[in-house]
Amino acid sequence: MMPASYYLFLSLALFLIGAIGVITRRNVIVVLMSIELILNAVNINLVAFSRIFGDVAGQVFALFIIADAAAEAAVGLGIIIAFFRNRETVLADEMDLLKW
Amino acid sequence: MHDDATQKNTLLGADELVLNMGPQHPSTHGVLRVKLKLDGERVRGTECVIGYLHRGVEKIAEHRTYQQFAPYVDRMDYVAAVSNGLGYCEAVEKLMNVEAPPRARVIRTILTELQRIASHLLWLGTHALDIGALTPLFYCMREREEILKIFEKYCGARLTTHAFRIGGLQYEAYDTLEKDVERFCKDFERRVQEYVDLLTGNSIWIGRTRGVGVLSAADCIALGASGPILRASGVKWDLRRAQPYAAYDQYKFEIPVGTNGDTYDRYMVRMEEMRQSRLICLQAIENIPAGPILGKVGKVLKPPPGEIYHSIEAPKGILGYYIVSDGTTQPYRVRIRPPSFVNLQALDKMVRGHLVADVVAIIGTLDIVLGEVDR
Amino acid sequence: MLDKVIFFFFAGVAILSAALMVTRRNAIHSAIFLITALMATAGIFLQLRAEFLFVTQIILYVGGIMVLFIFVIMLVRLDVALHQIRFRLQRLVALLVVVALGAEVSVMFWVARKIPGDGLLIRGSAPVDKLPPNTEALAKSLFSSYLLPFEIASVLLLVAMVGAVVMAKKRTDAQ
Amino acid sequence: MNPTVQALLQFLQTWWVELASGFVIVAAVPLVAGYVVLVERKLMADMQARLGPMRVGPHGLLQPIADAVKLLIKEDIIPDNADKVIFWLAPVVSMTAALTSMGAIAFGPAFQVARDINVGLLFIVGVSSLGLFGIVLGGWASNSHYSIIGALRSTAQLVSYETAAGLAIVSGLLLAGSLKIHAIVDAQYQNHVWFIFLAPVAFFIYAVASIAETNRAPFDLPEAESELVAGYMTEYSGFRWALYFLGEYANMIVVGAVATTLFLGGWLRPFPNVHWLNWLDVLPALFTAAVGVYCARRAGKQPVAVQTWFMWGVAWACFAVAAILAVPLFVAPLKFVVPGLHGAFWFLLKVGGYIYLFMWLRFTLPRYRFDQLMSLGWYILIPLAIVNVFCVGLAMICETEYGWNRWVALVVTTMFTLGTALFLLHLHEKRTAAASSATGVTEQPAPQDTYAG
Repeated sequence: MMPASYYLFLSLALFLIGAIGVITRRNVIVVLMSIELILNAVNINLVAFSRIFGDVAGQVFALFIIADAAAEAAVGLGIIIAFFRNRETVLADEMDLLKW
Repeated sequence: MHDDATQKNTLLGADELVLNMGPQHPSTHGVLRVKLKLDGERVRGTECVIGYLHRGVEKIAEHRTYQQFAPYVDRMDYVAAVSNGLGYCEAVEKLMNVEAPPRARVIRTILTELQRIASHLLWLGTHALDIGALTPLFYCMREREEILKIFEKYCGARLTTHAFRIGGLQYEAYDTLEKDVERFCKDFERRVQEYVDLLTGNSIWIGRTRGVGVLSAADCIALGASGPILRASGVKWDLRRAQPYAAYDQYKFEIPVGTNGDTYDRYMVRMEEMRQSRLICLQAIENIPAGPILGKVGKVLKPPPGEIYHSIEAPKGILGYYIVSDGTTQPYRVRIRPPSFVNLQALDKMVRGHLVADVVAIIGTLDIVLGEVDR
Repeated sequence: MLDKVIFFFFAGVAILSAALMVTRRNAIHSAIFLITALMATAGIFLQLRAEFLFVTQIILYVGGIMVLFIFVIMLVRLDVALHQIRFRLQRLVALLVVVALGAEVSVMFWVARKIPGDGLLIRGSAPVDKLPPNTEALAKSLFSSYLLPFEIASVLLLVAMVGAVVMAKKRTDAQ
Repeated sequence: MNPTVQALLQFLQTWWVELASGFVIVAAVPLVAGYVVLVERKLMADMQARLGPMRVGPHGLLQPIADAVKLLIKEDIIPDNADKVIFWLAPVVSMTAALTSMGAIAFGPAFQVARDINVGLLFIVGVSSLGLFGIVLGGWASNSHYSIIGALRSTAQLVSYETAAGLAIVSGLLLAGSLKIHAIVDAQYQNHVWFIFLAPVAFFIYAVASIAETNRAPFDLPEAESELVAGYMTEYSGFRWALYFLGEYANMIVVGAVATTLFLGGWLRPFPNVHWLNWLDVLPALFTAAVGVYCARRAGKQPVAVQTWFMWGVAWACFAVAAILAVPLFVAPLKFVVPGLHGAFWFLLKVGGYIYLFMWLRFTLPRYRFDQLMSLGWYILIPLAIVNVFCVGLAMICETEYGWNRWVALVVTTMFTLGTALFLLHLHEKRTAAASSATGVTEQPAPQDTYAG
């Protein structure tokens, strides 16, 4: 059976790539996608440990994370559409309404 | 098909979007270009661009003798050529106040009613096809083929028949005409029932046609719409009953009238008209009076100078001929009032507020033929 | 042996497509690469004998959420946002922070590997055949010990649905 | 022999069955989909008082091959500044989705590529829903305004009807108790009844939703809308278009297979448990023999010599299949083959019947308008499906906890579901009546005098 470290390194890599995506990308939709990627990385960890300990709780929790990711994506995209309709832009830099 | 003026075309904030249902389009029944002004999905207004099929028929008439012009008339509403010919011949006869012999008038009535059924069949087939029902088209074509066979036996042509002559008929009725017409009429009743089974009670068909393209009686009159569109809105006006011509006064038939003037009512009116035409044909073939088929009209026609307006009830509506003669063999001016051209005006009022998919159904229910619109 | 081959294949695909997703200019391209990344992670779930999660990932994540993303990308005309300046100071800082974090955590993993016994990285794991059938086990625990979170998750989804609809609704009252 | 080659051989050793049947599926399905297209055209012609394709081969039997060759040769136009990569990718995705989901389908107790995955049915539904990306990306990549509208509409339609189909499957699974394909069919064998009789409403909802899901019949709106011409497929030509087309038909087969497995008793004979009806086993052989006889009789009347040979070939093929189906019945040692072969026959017959229903609807019903289609999906089908899941669950509880007879419980709950269905329809009528009168009113301001303007 595979030692857990393989899965840890994989999820770490995905997490880091997701983090880069969130921080560097200007397009809000790609930021949202990177967040999905981060959530996915977390899922890998959960499932890996649930497999190693033989306890299914990890997979249940992964299921909840997927449900939450769906909710978050729906609301996030709702906001983006509403914002795009008023401001005609999707770039994070131009969303500086609250900046004084 | 191209859309030129899509100003700000983000599908989200899509305001004024002009969609082109261009000349080459599967469901505009010929070369008609409709520019739809859309607000998202709703149609806010239309602009019909016509003239792609303009052949200058009325100008040609000024350089043809009366007999020579008769074949041109068939090419206008190429779906109902026989009734075009009837209108023109009767107008010239009225101009020369000559009366076609009774036998010719009865045969003319039979052929015109058969042509009305054929025209309505073609309308039903294409209209159902536009709304998505694939099968009625082939059933209608099968019936229409029977009628076209009768025409071919009678005058040698199926579509542009040039069946009538000024003053009567050219060809004597071929001997099995009565039997053919009777055979057609007998099984046509069962055929109509097939269409009714397929469409009338069908909830999707009702959903797509009930309340679509509503035209009130007042609007019809204001816009000058005529024929099944007028009758579907509740106005009982049919020239065959109001100003009888040919042999229509000898036969009993009802005029179907709709109530709320939507696409479904126009469908019911036309279906009922087909049944009535069948009854007329049955009554007519019982006794075709003997006698000559051509009135006393010389080879060279020189109608007395003057003008005449004569209109008949073509399948699409009121088809009028206004002929001015200056005593020579060639008419000075022939003005034709085609029903499709006038009915097309109603498109803008009927389409407003509907979805783009309904535009197709509404163009279908108007039953326009571009040959007649553009002349 | 087969597990290793499968794992390295899916891990490679996941990391490669994740990297490509982040770097693409065109949003649709990055969406497609995210889909490949998600499918690869689904493959890894399968390799970890979590079939139900494999199918949920495909149906919900790829079939549901990514459709939403592509829908929005198609609705939001992106030609406006394409010409963006690529490299700016902010990116440099971000890269540095991420690299530092990555190095630190990987060192921690590397050190932890050495701890014998039930240290962070347990060698052994439940053998394959003794594992209960995945879907039944998942369902049992989901509806017995985790019933409350399950209900809360459903409420959360409902709230999200209502919120998304309200926000994305075109202001029709304006006309 | 070094370890990697050895490992590879060992891998091939264990999985050669799956790989072989995988190749068979990838090769056979396009051919079968082609012939489903021919059957559809022939049926449509038959219902429309005409003959359908008769030119290529006897009775048009070679038409699919001719179509395939034509599409291969046809010029492959790619619209300029379209997204080349995605333009190529989209039809491939739509075809792969349909084919991979076929991997898990059991065409008979013996013929299944993925040896019975634990989440069998869910896998099929999940992967076949990926076909949606083929449509979306296709619409986007062809870079024309109408394709995008077509793609958006078909996505909206697929997503909403997938929910209804999913819920209908859930209520079916409640009865079956497991996701494994074999377990579902065995459950129907144990219960001595097909689930279509236990949950008729679920079958109805699934049938309607699956028609919408494969973009067919009254719901074939995205590519049939007159001003969208061919929706997302407008810009595709040649073999790319063929991929989309085959994807749609393969999807139809997949959906038919799911419905058969879950509701129509998979590969079970009509009355599997009734032993005195065992003579029904002869039916498959009889059926194929009859087809063979028909082909043989028609062979003589073919105008061209080569067509006669071809018809004889088809006839002999049918006789061979009939022999394969009939012989093991009587020869003792070959007894083990019978369930596999007959199961496959009955399964394909039921899938064929299901697809016949699809085609029949396509020829008779007109097309829904897009808003009617969506309101039908969201206002009627999905709530009905939810209520149905609730009712089937209730029935199961009554049966196990309170000891009701299963049939009584299910009849009661089906009545309750039908009641809600009528209520939903009533609501829908009121809403459409209100909507149409609303548009009606605004449309007719006082008839202004046109001449005055």
